[in-house]
Amino acid sequence: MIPLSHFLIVAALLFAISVAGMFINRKNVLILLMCIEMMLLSVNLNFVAFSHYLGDMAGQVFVFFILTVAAAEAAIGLAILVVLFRNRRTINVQELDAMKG
Amino acid sequence: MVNIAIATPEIFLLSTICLILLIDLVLKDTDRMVTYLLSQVALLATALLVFSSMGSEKITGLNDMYVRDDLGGVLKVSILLLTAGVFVYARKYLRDKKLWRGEFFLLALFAVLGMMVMASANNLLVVYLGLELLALSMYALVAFNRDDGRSTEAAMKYFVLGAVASGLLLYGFSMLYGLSGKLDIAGVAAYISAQNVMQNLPLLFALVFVVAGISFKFGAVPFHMWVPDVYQGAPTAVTLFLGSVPKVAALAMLLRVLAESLGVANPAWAQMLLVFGLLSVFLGNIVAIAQFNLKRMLAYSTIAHMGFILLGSLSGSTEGYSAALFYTITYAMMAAGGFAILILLGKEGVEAETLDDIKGLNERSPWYAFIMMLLLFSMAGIPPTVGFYAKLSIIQAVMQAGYLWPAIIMVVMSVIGAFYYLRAIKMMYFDKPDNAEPITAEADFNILLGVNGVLMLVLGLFPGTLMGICSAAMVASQL
Amino acid sequence: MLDLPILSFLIWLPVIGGIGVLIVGDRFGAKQFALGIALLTFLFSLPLYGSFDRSTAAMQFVEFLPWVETFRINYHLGVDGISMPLILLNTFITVLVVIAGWEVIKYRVSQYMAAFLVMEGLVNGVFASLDAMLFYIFFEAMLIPLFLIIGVWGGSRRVYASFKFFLYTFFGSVFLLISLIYLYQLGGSFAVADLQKLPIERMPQILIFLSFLLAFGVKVPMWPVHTWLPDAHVEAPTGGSVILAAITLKVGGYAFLRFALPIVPDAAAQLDWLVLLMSLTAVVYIGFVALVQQDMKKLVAYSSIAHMGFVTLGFFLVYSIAEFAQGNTGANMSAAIMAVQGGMVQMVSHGFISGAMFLCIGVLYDRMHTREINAYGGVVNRMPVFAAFYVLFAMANTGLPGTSGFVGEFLVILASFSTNNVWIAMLAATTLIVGAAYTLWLVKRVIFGDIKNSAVAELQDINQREFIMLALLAGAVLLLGIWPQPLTDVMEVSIENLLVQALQSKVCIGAPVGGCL
Amino acid sequence: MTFEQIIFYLFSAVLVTAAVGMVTVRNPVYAALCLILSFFTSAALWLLLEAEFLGIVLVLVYVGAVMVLFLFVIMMLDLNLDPLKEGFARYAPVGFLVAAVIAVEMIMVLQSGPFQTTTPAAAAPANNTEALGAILYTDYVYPFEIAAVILVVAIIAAIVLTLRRRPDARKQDISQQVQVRREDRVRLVKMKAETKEQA
Amino acid sequence: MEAIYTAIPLASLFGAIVAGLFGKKIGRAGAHWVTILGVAVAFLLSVVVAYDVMSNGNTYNGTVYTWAVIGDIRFEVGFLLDNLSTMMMLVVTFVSLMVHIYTIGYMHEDPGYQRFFSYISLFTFSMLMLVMSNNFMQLFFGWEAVGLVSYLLIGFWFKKETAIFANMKAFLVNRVGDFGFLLGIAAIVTFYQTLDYQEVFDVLHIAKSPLVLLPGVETELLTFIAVCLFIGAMGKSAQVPLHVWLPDSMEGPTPISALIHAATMVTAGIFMVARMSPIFEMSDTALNLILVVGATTAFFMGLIGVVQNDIKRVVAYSTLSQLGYMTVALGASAYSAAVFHLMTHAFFKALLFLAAGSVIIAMHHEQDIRKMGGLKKYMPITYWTSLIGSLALIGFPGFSGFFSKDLIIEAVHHSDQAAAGYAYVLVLLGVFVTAFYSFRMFFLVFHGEERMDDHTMHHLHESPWVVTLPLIMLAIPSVLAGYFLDPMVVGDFFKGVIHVNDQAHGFVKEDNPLVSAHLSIQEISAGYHGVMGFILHGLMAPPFWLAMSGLAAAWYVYMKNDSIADWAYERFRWLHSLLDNKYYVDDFNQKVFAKGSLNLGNSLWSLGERLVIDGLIVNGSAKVVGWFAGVARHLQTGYLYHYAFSMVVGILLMITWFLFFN
Repeated sequence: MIPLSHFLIVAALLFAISVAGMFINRKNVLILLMCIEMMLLSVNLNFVAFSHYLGDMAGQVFVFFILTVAAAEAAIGLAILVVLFRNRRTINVQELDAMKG
Repeated sequence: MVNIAIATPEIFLLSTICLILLIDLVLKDTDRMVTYLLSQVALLATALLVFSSMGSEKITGLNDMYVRDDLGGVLKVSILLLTAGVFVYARKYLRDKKLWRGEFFLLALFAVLGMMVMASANNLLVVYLGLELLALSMYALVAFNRDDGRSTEAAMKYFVLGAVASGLLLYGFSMLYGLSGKLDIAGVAAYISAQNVMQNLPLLFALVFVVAGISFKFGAVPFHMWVPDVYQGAPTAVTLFLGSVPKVAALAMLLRVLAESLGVANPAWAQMLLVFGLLSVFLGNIVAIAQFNLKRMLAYSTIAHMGFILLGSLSGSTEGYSAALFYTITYAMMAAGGFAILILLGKEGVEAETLDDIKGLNERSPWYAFIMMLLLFSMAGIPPTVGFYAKLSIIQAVMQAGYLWPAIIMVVMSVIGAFYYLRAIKMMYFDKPDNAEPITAEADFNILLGVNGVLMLVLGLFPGTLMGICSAAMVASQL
Repeated sequence: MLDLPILSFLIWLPVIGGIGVLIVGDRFGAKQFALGIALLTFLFSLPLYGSFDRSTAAMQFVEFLPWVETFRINYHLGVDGISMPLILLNTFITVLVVIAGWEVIKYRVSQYMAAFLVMEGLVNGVFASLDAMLFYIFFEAMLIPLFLIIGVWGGSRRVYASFKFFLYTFFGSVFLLISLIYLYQLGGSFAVADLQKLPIERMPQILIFLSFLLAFGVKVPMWPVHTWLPDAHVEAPTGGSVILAAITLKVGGYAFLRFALPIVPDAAAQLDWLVLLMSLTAVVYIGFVALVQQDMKKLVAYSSIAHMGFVTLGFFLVYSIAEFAQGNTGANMSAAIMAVQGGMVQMVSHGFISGAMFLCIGVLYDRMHTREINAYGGVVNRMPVFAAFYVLFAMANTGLPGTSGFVGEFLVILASFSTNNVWIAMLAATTLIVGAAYTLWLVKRVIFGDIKNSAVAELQDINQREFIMLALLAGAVLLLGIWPQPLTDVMEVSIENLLVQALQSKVCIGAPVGGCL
Repeated sequence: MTFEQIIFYLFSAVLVTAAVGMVTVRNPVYAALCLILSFFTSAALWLLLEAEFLGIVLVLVYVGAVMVLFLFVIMMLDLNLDPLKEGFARYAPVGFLVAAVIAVEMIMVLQSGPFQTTTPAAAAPANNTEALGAILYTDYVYPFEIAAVILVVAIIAAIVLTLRRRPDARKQDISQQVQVRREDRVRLVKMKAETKEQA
Repeated sequence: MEAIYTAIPLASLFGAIVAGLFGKKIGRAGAHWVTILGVAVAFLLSVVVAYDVMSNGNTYNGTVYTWAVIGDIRFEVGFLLDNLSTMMMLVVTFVSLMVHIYTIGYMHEDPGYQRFFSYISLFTFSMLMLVMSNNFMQLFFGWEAVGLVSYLLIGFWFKKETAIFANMKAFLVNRVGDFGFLLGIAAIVTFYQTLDYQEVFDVLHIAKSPLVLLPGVETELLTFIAVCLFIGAMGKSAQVPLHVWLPDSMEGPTPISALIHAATMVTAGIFMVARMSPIFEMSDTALNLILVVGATTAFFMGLIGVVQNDIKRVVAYSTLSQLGYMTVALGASAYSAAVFHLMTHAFFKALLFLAAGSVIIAMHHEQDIRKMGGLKKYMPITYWTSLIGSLALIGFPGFSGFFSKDLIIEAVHHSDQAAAGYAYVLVLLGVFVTAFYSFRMFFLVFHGEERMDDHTMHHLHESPWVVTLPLIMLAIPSVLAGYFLDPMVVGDFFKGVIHVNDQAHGFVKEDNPLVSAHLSIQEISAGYHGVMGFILHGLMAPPFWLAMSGLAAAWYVYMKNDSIADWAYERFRWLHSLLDNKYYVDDFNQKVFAKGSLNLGNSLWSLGERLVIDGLIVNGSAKVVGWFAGVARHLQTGYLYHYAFSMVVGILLMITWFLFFN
C-alpha cells in the first residue's frame, strides 16, 4: 500500500510550491490568493491523509471546516482585491508599497 | 456532554449581534447612534455574564469543545471591556471621517465573538475557527475606509499574510493531529506528556508551525512585517482596535495552545519564543527610533512589547504566564489610550498621525498632554506608571527561568526604546504647536480618556489587585 | 507627633500639593500655593530632626504597609541618621527653589511649581524607602519631573540635555533593577534590611556591585559616566540646576551607602580600588576640566562632579582604612567613620553650596541672559551685596574653613591618609589647589575687575527675594562650617552600624571582609 | 505496483505539475485553470483516501464556486497582462531555492518519524458522508455554528467592501415624480410687450 | 579667665561683623570706632592675659566648644595660652591697633572705608584664633582664614586688574602650602589619633613604622610630617619657591601690607614651626631643609630688593629676606631666636611699611622712589621713624633688629646641621645686602635732590596725626623690643613651650639615635653675659661690619657717586635683568603651572570629555543606534513578497535549527 508519508510529502511539495509562489510572483495579487488556496489544499491533504490512516473522522471534519473558512476567506480576499483595484487601478504587488520603512 | 448553557455569554453576544444587524438594516443614517449604543450594551451585558460565571471550577462543555475557567473569564472580560472603550474612542473618529456606519460595530462585535471563542477554546479546531472569525472581521475592518488607497493596501497585505499565517498554523495543527490523533487540548497534552519532546522531530516540526502562527498574531519578528503597514494604513479607529484587543486574544491562543496543550513541550517552544521575543524587542525598539509617523512608531513599539510578552511566556511558569497576561492587559490599555489621543487630534478629513501632529500639545491642552505623557511613560516602563510593573514582572519571570542575558538585553533595549517615547513627550511639552486650535471631544470620550490615562498611574500605584487577578486566573487554570 | 506618619506626609503632601498646584492653574496664585506647600513640608520635616533618637542605629519613624503582594513589595518607610539629614536638605532646598522661580518663570508657572513639588515628594520617598523596589520606583520616577523641568523651561539645547540626562540615568538604573530582581530571587524579599543580611557568593556580589556602581555612579555622577551632568546643568532652569546639584546627586551617594556597602561588602572591598580611582580622577581630572570652562554653569557643574568625587572617595575609603587598621597598631576605625561622615557632610554641604552657586548664576542670568564668563566682569561694582554672597559661596566651594565646604573635604582627606597608600591623600588634597584655582578664577573674571561692558554697567543689585534666598543658604553654609556637630552627631551611630555591616564578610560569615580570600 | 499506487503517483504527479504551473504561468486565467486542475487531482487523491464526501465537496464548492469567483474577478479587473511577469527569471531561482530547501527539510522530517505506516489504524466507515454527518451536527455543533458565523461575516464584509451607491449613477425616484407640483415645473415670466422702437 | 580668653578674638570679630554688615548704617566714623574699639579691647585684654600668663604662669589649655566628635577623634575649638601665644597675641593686637588707627588717615578718601575696617578686624580675629589655638584643626582654620582676609585685602581695589590677579595668585600659592600642611595634619591624625597639640607632643617619642611613599621608598614618619607642615609654613611665610605671592601682594593698601604682609600673617609659618618644635626637633632632615630654604630666601630675595624702585616692593623683598632669617633660625633649632626676630621684625617692619605709606600719601600715591628725594624736610616724623626702622632692620647695634638678627647668625654659626655652613655664608652676605637696599631706599627717598613733579612738591606735608601716631608708637618697640633678648632667647621664657633637643631638656643621644642634639641656643646662652656684653660682642662680629659697609656703600653709590650705579648697571646688565625679573620664577610659574594647567584642562576637556566620553562613547553609541535604526527600517520594504519571505525564512531557520543543531 501507499505509505502515509507519501501523501504527506505530496502535501509538503504543494506547501513548498505555494510558498515559492508567494515570492516568485511579484506582479499579481490574484496569484497570491491562489497560492493561499493551494496552501490550504496542502493542509487539507494532510488532514485527510491523517484521518484516513488514523481511522478517525475528526481530521475530515477539520477539512470540512477549512473548506468553509477558505471559501469565506476567498470571498473577503477577492472583495478587498476589488476595492484595491478600484482605488489603485492596479493589483501589481510591486506597486503596493505606499507604506514602508 | 453538550451543556449549552456553559456558553451563555457567547450565545448571548451572537444573538445580540444578529439583532443589531437586523436593527441596523432599518435604521436611517442619522440614527446610527442606536447601533452604537446597542453594541455597547451588548458588550457590557456580555461582560457581566462572563463575570457572573467566574470563580467556579474549570469545566468543559459543548462536547469538550468549550472550556469555562477563570483564565477565560479574565481574558473575555478584558476583551469585552477594552472593546467597549475602543468603541467610545472610535465613535469620534468615525464621525469625523464620515465612516459612521453600523458595520464597523458589527464587524468589531464579530471579531470580539471570535476572540471569546479563542479564549474559551478547548479544541484546536475551535481555536482555528475563532481565529478565523477574528481575522476575517479584522480584514474587513482594515479595509473599512474603502475609498482610501492606503487602507485597502493595508488590508490586502494583512489579508495575504494573515492567510499565510493561518495556513502555517493549520499545517502545524495537522501535524499535531497526525501525531496525536487528537484535536482537543487535553488529548494533545496527554500525547505530548508521553513524548521525549526534544527528540521527537515531527513534533518539533509541528511546534515550529504552531509557534509561527501564534507569533504572527502577536506580530513578533520575523512575522511582524504586517504590523507597521497595517497600523499605518488602517483607519485609526481600526488601528486602535487592532492594536489593543486582539493582543489579548493572541495571548489567549498562546495560553490555550502552547501552555495548556503543549505545556510539556516548553523546552522546545521556549527556544523559539526566546529568539522571536528577543528579535522583536530588539528590532521593534530600534526601528521605532527611525519613525516619524506616530502610528508606525507605535506599531514598532507594539512589536517590542509583544516581544516582552513572548519572553514572559517562555518561562512556562505560573508567574511567567500571569506576568504575560498582566502585561497584555495593561499594554492593551496603553495602546488604546495612545491611539485615542491620535483620534482626538485628528480633524474632519485629516488624520493625525505624524509626530508633528502632537507638537505643543501641552500648550493646546495640558490635560491631554498629561494623559499622553502618562501613557508614553507607561509604555517606556518608567515607574510609577503601570508599564513598569508589567516590565518588572516579565523580567522577573525571565530571570526566574534562568535567562539572565535575555533579561539584560531586554532592559537595555527598553532604554533605547525610551528614546522614542521621550521624543514624543518632547514634541508635546518642549515644542510650540503649529496650530493652536482647541481640541474638543465629547464628554464620554474625555472621561474615558481621563480614566484610561489616570489608570496608568493608579494601576502603577496599586498594581496588586490586577496582578493578583492575573495570577489567580493562572492558578485556577492549572497553568 | 510621633504617631503621625511623618514620612508619608513628607512624600505625599508635596506630590498631592503639586497636583493641587496644577489644578489651581496659572491664574490663581499657583506660586503662593506652591510656596505654602513647600514651607509646610519643610515644617513637617523638622520633627524628624527634633524627635530623632541619636542613640540608636535602628530605623525610626517606621511605616509599614503591604503593597504589591505578588512581589512582596511593601510600603516600608523609615529613616536613620544617614537618610534623615538628606530629607531635611531636600525640604529646605525645595523652599528655596520655589522662591527662586518666583518672578523668573513666566511660562507655565503652575506646571513648573508642580514639577518641583512632585520632585520633592519623590526624593523624600527615595531617602525614606526601606524597601528596595519602593526605592527603585522613587528613584526612577524622579526622572520624569526633572526631564520635564529641563526640557520645558531649559535653555537652547534643552532637548539634547534632557534626553541625555534621562537616557543616561535610565541606562544606569536598569541594571540596578536586574540586580534587585536577582536579589529578590535569592532571598525572597525586597526589604533592604533582609538584603543586607542575605549571604551572597563572591561572583554574584561582584556583578551586583558593578550594576550598583553603574546605576549610582551615573547618578552621583562619577567619572567617566558624568557627562550628562554638565549638559543638564547648563540647559536646566536655575531651579532645575539647584535641584539637580543639591538633591538628585545625593541620591546616588546615599544609595551607595544604603545598598552597595552593606549588601555586597565583599565585592565592595575587592573593587574599592576602582571606585577610589574613579573618585580621584573626578577630583583631579574634572578639576582641570572645570578650569577651562567658558560657561559659568558648566564650570560649577564640573566642580560638582569633583566635589561628589569626595563623597564616593569617602565612602569607599573604609575598606582601605580597615586594611590599614589591621596592619598598624594605634590606627583604629575612627578614620573609617570619619571617611563616611566626611562623605555625608560633603553631600549636605554640597547641597547648600552648589545650590547657592547655581542660584547666584541664576541671579546673573536673569539680568544678563548669558552664562558666558567673558560677558561679565566687574559685577561687584554694580552688585556689591550679590558679590559678597558670591565670594562667600565661592570660598565655601574651595573648602575654606568656617564654611560647610571645608568639613567634608577635611574629614575625607584626613581619613584618606589612614590607608596604605599615601597617594590617595595626596591626590585628594590637590583639590585644595585645583578647586581654588577654578573657583577663584571664575570669581576674578566675573565679580572683580572694572566694569567690562555696558550690560554689566546696568545691572541692579539683588532684590529682597533673592537676598532672602541667598542669605538662608549663606547661613546654612556658615552654620555647618562653624559647628558641624549637630549634623555629625545624628549620623554617628548609624554610620557605625553601617560600617559593622560593610566590613562583615558575606562570603564566609563571621570573618571581616577580605578575611577569607 | 498496485492500481492504487498507480493512481496515487499519477495524480500526485499531475497535482504537483499543476501546482508548479499555477505559480509559473504568465496568464492569471491559466493559473486559475491550473489551480482547478490541482483541485481535481486532489479530489481524486482524497477519494483514494476514502474521503468521498470531501472529495466531491472540493470539486463542487471549490471548482464550482470559488474558482469561478476567481475567474470572474480576473475578467472583471481588466488587467494588462504584459508587464505581469516581467522579471520573473530574476526572482524565480531564489524562490525555488527556498522552496526546495523547505521541501527537502519537510521531507526529511516526514520521512523520519512515525509516518511510515501503510495501513490505517481502523477501517474507514462504510458510508463516509453518513459518518461525517453524524458527528458534524452532534459532536461538532459548536464549530459548526462558528463556521456559520464566519460565513455571515464573510457576507457582511464582502458587502461592506464592495457594495456602493455610485454618486454619478442616475436613478428614477418615483415618489419625487409623483409629488411634483406645478410650481416646480412651470415658471411664469412676465415680460413687457415689445414696442416698435425696439424692434 | 576663660571668658576673657574668648572675648579677645570675639571683640575683633564683633567689630568686623558690625562694620561689615552694617557699614552703611553706622557710617565711616562708626565703622572705625567700633573696630578700633574691638581691637583695643582685644589688645588690653591680651595685656591682661599676658601678664597673667607670663608673670603668674597661669597657662591655659582648654576647649571652648566641640566642633564635632567622629569616632574617637574630637574636633574642638580651644585655646592654648602660654608665653608663646600670649606674646604673639600682644604683637598682633598691638600692631593691628596701630594699623587700625593709621588706616583712618590712610584710607579716608576710599569708598570702601567700612569694608576695609571690617576686613582688618576680621583679620585680627583670624590671626588671634590661629595663635591661640590648641589644636591642629583650629590652627588650619585660622591659617586659612587669614589667607582669606589676605585675599580680600590684596584685592581690595578690585577694579585694578593687577590687584585681583595678585590676590588670586596669593591665594593659590598659599593653597599649595596648605596642601602640604593639610597632609601633615592628616598624617598626625592618622598616627596619633588626636588633633590636640599637647596630646600629640606627649606621644611623639613612641616610635612609628616608616611611611611607604612608593613601593620601596620609605620615609620617617616624623620627617614626613615635619616637611609637610613646613611646606605649609613656606606658603604662608613666603619661602622660596612659594614666595612669589608676597611682592605682588603689595597691590593691596599699605596698612595691610604692614599688618598682614609684614608683621603678622606672614610670620604665622614661623610661629607654627616654633609651636611644633617638638615635631621638628625629631627630624634633622626637615631642619636641614628649613635651613636651606630659609637661607636661600634670606639672601636671594634680599638681592632682588636692591633693584626694586617701588618703595613698597623694596620693603616687601626686605620682608621676604627677613622671613628667611627667621626660617634659618628655625632650621638651626633656635626657635626662640626666630620668634624673637619675629617680634622685633613685626614692629620695625610695620613701622617701615607705615612710614612708606605715609610717604605714599604725601606723594599722592606715587610709589616710585626714583621720583622722590629730599623728603626729610617735609616729613620729619616720617623721616625719623623711618630711620629708626631702617637701623633696626639692618641690625644697628642697640636697635631691636640687632639683637634678634645677631642671635640668628650666631645660632647658625653654632649649628651642627649639615646645611648650616651654607646658611651661615648666606645670612652673613644677607646682612650686607639688607643694609645696602635699606639705605638705598632711605637715601633716595629722604635725601638728595627732589625729583618729584612740581604739583606734588607743592602739596608735600607731614601726614596727619592718625598716621604719625602709629609711627611713633611703633618706633618705640622697634628700638626697645630688643632688650627682651635676655628672657626670651637666652632665658627660659619659652621653657616648656618650645622644645629643643639640648641638655637642658634632658636630651640623651642614646635615647633617640635618629636625631642629633641641637645645641646652638644653649651655646649662645652659655656665652651670654648681659645685654651690654652682647652689644660689645656684636660690634666685633662680622655682621656689624657687613651692615656698616652696606650702609656705607649705599651712601657712596646713591649719595656721593651716582655714576657707580650706572656703571654697575651697564657692567652687570645680566645680573640686573636676572634680579629685575626675580630670577624668572614668576615667568616660570606662569608658563609652566598656569599655562600648563590651562593646556592640560583644555586637552582633557576637548579630548577626554568631548571627544572620547561624550563624542565616541555617549553620542557615538546613540549615533550607532540611530544609524542602525535608519538601516533596519529598510528591511520593511513595503513589498508583500518580502514580508512573506521573512516569515518563511523565520520558519525555515527554526526547522533547520531543530533538524541539524538540536
